[in-house]
Amino acid sequence: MTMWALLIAFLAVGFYGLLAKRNVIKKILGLTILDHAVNLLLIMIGYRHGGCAPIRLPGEDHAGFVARSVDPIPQALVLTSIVIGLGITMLMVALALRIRQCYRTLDGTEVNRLKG
Amino acid sequence: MFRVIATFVFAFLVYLAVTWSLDPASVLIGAAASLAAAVAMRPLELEVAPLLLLPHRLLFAVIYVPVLLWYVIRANLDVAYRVIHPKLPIRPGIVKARTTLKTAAARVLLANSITLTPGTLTVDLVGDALYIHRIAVPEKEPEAEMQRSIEHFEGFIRRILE
Amino acid sequence: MNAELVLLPILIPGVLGLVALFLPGRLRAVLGFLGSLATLAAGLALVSTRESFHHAWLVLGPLNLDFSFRVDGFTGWLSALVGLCAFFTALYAADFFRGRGGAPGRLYAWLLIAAAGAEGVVLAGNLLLLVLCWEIVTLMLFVLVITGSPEGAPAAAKAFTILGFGDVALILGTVLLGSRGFDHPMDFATLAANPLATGDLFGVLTFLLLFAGAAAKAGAVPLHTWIPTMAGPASPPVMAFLPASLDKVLGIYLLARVSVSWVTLTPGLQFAVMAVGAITILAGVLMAMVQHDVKRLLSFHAVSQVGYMVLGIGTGTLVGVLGGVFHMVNNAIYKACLFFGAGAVEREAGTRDLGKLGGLHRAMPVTFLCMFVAALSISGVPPLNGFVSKWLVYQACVVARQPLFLVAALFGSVLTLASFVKVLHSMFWGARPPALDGVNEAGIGMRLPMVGLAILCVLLGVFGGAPLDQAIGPVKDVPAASVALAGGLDAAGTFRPGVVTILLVIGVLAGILAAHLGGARARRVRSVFIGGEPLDRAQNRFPGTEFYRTVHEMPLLGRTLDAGEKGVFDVYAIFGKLGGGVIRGLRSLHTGVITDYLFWCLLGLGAVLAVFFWC
Amino acid sequence: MVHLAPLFVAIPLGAAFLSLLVKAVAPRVAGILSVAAAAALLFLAVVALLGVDSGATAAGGWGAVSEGGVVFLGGIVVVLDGLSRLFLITVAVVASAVVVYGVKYMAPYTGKPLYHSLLWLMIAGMNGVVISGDLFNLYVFLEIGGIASYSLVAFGTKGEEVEASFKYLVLGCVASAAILIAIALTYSATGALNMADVAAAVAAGKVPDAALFFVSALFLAGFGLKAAMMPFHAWLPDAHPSAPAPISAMLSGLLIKTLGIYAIVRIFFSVLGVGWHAQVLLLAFGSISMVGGVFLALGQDDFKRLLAYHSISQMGFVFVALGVNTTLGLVAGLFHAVNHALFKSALFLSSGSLERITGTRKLSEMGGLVRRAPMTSLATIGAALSISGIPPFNGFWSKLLIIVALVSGGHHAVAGIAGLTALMTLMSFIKVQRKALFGALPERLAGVREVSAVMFVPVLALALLCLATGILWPLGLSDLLDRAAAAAGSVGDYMGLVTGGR
Amino acid sequence: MNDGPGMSLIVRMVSRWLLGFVFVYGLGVALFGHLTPGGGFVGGVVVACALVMSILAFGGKQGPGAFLARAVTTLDAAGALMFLALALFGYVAGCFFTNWIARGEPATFGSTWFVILMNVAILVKVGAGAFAGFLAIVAFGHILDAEEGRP
Amino acid sequence: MTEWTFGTVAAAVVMAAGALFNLLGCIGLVRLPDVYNRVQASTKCVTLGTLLLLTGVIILFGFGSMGVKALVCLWFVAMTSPTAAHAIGRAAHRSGIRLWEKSVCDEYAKDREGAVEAPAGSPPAEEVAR
Amino acid sequence: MTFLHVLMASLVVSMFLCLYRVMAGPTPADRTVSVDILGVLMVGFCAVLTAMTGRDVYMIVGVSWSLLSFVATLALAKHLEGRSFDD
Ligand code: NA
Ligand code: NA
Repeated sequence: MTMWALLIAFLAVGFYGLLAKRNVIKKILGLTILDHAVNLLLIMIGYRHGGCAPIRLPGEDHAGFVARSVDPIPQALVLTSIVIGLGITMLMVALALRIRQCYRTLDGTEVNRLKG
Repeated sequence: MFRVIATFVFAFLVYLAVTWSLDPASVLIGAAASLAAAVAMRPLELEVAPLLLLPHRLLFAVIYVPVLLWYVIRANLDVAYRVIHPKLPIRPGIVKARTTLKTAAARVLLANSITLTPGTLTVDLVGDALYIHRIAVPEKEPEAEMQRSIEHFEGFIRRILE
Repeated sequence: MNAELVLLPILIPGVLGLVALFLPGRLRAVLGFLGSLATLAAGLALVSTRESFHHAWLVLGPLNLDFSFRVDGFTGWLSALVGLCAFFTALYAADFFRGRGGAPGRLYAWLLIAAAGAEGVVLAGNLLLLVLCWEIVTLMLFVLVITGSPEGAPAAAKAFTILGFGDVALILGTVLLGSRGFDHPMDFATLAANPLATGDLFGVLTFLLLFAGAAAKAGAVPLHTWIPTMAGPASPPVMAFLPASLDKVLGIYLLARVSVSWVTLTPGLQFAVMAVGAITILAGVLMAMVQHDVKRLLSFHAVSQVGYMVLGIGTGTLVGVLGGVFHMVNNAIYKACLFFGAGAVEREAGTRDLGKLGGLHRAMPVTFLCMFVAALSISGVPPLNGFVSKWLVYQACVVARQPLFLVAALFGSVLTLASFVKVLHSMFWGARPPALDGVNEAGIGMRLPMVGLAILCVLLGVFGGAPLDQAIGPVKDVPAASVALAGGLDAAGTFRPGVVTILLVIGVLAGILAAHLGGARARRVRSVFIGGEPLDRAQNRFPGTEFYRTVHEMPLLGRTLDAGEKGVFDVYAIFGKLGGGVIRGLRSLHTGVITDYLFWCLLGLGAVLAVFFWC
Repeated sequence: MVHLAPLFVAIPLGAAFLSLLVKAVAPRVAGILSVAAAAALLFLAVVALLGVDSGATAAGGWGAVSEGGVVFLGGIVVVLDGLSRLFLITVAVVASAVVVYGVKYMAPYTGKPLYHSLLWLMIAGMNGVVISGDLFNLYVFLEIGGIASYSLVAFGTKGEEVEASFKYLVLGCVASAAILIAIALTYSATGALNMADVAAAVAAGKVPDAALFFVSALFLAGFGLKAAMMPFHAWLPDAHPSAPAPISAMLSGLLIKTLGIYAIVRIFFSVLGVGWHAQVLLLAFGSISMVGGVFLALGQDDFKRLLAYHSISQMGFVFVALGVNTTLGLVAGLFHAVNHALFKSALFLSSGSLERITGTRKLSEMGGLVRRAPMTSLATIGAALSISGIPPFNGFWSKLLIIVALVSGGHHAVAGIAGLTALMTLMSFIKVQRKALFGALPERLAGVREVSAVMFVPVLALALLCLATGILWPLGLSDLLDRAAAAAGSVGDYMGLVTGGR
Repeated sequence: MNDGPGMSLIVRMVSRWLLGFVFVYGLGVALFGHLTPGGGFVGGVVVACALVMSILAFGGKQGPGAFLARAVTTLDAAGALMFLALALFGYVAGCFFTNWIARGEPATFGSTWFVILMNVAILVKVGAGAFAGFLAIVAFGHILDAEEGRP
Repeated sequence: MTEWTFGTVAAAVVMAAGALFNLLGCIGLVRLPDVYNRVQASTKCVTLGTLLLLTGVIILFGFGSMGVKALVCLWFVAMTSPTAAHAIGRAAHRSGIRLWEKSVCDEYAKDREGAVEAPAGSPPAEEVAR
Repeated sequence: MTFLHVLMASLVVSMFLCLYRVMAGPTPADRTVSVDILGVLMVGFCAVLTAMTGRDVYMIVGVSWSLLSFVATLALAKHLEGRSFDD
């Protein structure tokens, strides 16, 4: 339950950062937090109380492993999602730096040459 | 050439430690990779590595670890005391000390050893001068006091790396 | 006769037009001439046949598009008329553009394709197919005007926009009409067998959409404004071919089909249609009165004449429908003739401004005569064709017990006559401005179509009953229309063209005789001196436009007409302004700030969730 | 054929990485490589089109181990059916034209290998979305396509381009987050990621209504953003014009369809089912998109921005068609999506040509170009007529079908809005023709000359395709559409297809 | 007092000591990806970290990081292509992405060469990719700038 | 650690000490007045604490797969942590962060005064970090 | 509640103290230090987890983490000095 509350809190903080902060970098941070909230959700879905990591040890029998481990699929999803998030974050930061170069500001509200 | 071999040995040891497998395929790959790494590292001039392959230097290195640990723990207790003391009895400042060590590697090891010892932090190393931030600079002759503690390390480090 | 022959009037100009697109200029003209002639021939070949061609093409849900073309007596004649218009236009254009570097753009190719489209509309047996061909005509009008000259672009845009509105309305109406769950819902047979009742909103809406489509094409008020705008930049052959004649033919043809066979109009709707007709008559003719540019003036008359057709069809009486449809045919003939004439004068005299023209009847006698006949015809002077059809419309008003509309129609007719007196006076009579001294008669290629059309004006007037009998009857699928016309109609009176003609000829002959006897030809010509200096002939002129200055000075009407001239009542301009406001508002919402956009997304997500959970 | 389906992703990926690899050797080779890959992709797509077998295959032999009732992370389930086939051929055709065009257009740019690489990465993402049989791979490919497109929008590295890319990226990430949450919840509710299994679970009523609604809402909003549905559209008019013209063509022509429309069709029609709510939302948001997009387009002087707003409007058509939730509506929507791919990519490419020769994107600074650049103008006119819905171009048919579908579904008001939008689209493109192609040639442009054949031939080909699909579409295209709609519209068929192929 | 390019002598020296081992460590993690956690991705990140460390410590003009920066996109592509080629070779066994090298016993090293090769491919791909990302971010105006631009 | 053998007890003691040092270091991080002192306390205490925790692992599992890995980890931390501390301290000083006002001396600043430094044109560090 | 849980709790407390310093600043250098310390604490956390589960996963995580943390600190320090990363 606490984890779910944390998840909601992450979502809220992420959205807050995304919406309320003018600084582009802070927006990126907000987005990253949002991303992590989603990853957390994925984990929560696959979590089994008292379960172990879904890695098969040498000599472990299959049925026992299945019984013990948490659901591996969400974990795989999270891994992939983290990779994707990493790529996106990298791209975003690169863009933000370039924005600073071009607009001489990191204030998102001033980055509005394209409108109408 | 010797440098490359030494680097290779250390890299290979790390590989074996990490993989902890004596599967021939794995060992072969690891050896190849270590060799590649060693060759690639050649321009970096790892003069330390060949020295550490000499048995007596290695011995001193092994001895140095607990000695350093002892210093570290002792100083740690001192810092811990200052940190939890309600009055925060500190007297910080940056002092300068000179080392008699000649090689850069030895000086760096010294600098890091000093840093690892709580209460002292090597802010910079310029030539033979060490700029050390101390959490509690002694009231009397701070330079000399620092110089003395440095000399303890220097003895070991000289035997390891010079 | 082979059913595939029905396709000939479409395929000939269509294929030749496409071929002509890729030919060099001179060959293109030849192909245009031959192709339109062949189209005319193919159309004429169809006049006495009743065939239909049917090829199932596409069935998708309720959408059913068969290649079904059919010809009956009426559409055969219309097909021939389209061919005739195309032929005369091609002939005229060849001469009109001679010495000017040839026809601009790929005029002949577009002309042929437009003819193919018009033939398709006329011969289609499936409403959707009709719409398809209809759009091709719209497109060709746009292409003809925009490639005609660099100045044509705005006019073409306006025309395409208004016609596009009509087309969209027509498509919507078509789809609504076809959405009633019948087999082959768009086939004429299905539509005629299951007329739509207009008692409910669906019916009214459907009819209004179809009506808007037809009205925009034909140029009924308030969707007429593209025609006068186009009059300036579009060349006379183009004006004569599409806006003046073919577009009316198509629009009114559709309106007749819709309101006669596919939709049963309630009295209220009939009244509305008649009102549109009456308003169109008056607005068009009044606006025409104050024009100085002959092409613009003619284009307002082109609008005005549509009013008669709409009014006639709107009465819902058989005689009215016949009158409206016959007027549509007649209008194509005399209006094309008038535009040809005006174009000839413009080409030879170098101006379209009525104030700068005058006294050309000697220099251009053939043009003058043809325009004279056409002008009398459009003014509804017996025994010309315009009178016959107008007479039928008047009768329809009487039958439908709409005295107000009758008065409007009569008034419009009188004003038309007055207007054309002005035109003829300004162009052909009165003093000739010195700038026009070297003006010659138009070339043979331009005279021939005018003469042909003028002769048709006379023939259709004198033998008015014959075309009605031959051609127009089948529109209502009544086999013996002439029987009806001759007396079977519950008309207030009957019209015997032959008798009237004989009487009129006798009267005219008597008049000419009297004139000769009275020495009316003796006219004194002398110079005028003021203050010792000979007055310039130009200053001494009294152009016809002066007569109608007084119209402007009438308090309410004058101001209204001025406003109309400025485009105050132009739906295109009105909606342009409204749309501009909406656009500015929407654009100001796009602030360029990412946070705002994020808020929109959140709002959108909120709306989505709200619909899912609270609806 | 089905087992070859992974090649639709493999070929673009190979092209993407090879063009980076050849950078060191010979940068020029990247263009040739791209063209070759496009040819291969086109060939493959045609082969796929001719083949009629539909089915699923699991790429990755170590996957799909079922033991003790638990299915382990399987390989990538690849599905080839009528719907994917339709999108694959569309992608291949448009991408081929774009690649050929890009060879010449991108010549002045530096960093061409990077451009080719990102372009092919984007294509790989799109094809991946289309052939992917499970939700998560769909998401992954969505992101691959997305990341490539974000980078491509910023390719010029000028201020405006970076700004556009950043906005696109942020909004795209929010959408991706929504989609990922939805996928997670779907998995949580059904225990499956494979779309066929999800469909089975939903069909069996295993998913509670609330969960289904929530997931549907998130999918709709997320994919709606990717497809530029109106309240979620704001990134598009910035992003699409900012990219180089070939990329604009890809973004507007393909990306919003494969990542947005295809996903919506697949998920709502094949998996979750279009409920009443989704229907209402599609109709409402579609109508807003249609009208709002076209109004905003009317106010533009920048040619590419105008085109971008039209994309929103045209996507609105597709949404309302899907919102009808009948086979006819589905056919109409898919048809319009395909048509839009053809004519909008042609328009964006020609906008690039016009920009290249005139040095401006402002319509008010152009004029009379039909005489200076006849081929480009011809293509522009053709595509413009198509988007304006003038017969016999394909745009007319799809719009007509949409209106028919709306009317037969009883949505008369929406049909009216669609008609109005069609009219305003026409007005907008009349404006384009009047201002840029016809009218008087400004003195500044007196020396303007037609672009090279490499640039106008692909555009012309696309415009001709608009005409050809308009005229010939009963001759096979309608069959293709029917099969696509049948494949998409039947949950049971999809389930059978995939589980049968395992 | 800024002694040469890169960071201070201490940092440079320590980085020098660590670099080679980090590479080997990354490779080890990648190769045993099918037996222990990690695998190509983690190994790749580790390798990228080492390269980033090199750039930070020695600057953009010397050291292995600077050397590889020039080839980073090529390496990235090579890794991806290797992965793709492995997947395509799956057609040898009949299907895309199939393990076409015989499967072996679980939990022994040389049992699934397919996976090991995959992991190596991923290592190269991720290592180069992450490093390229770093370069794109930090060295926007320096290293990669020459590669992009407008006409 | 269910059985209390000598090894486990030793490991427990070492690890407890490690955790304690960690805690103390972090308290120092919070309490001490300027960045240099914080680096002092925290880096050293926390490094030692972590080293002790790793040592505990080595004691617990012996010199096997796990222990060697812990040793590698230990070596890493021992190498990197002081270097990082030095880097931060040096950078802080060079970026112009003053020592605590009650600091007694600053030889480094004295020696660096003559040295050529070009802080002008450097990007505003505050902007990104906040 | 075992002994290792207590250790873990103490580490978590330490982390929160670090987080306080990250938030409170006041100089960028302070935040940098705290981030660095957080990284080292994470390695300690991994050690505890290793002891808890007996799996070598966490040791690999620990090594990788310390490496990452080091690189991050170097980058921050360089940024703090006002130099570009590749200088
Ligand atoms: Na212009
Ligand atoms: Na313009």
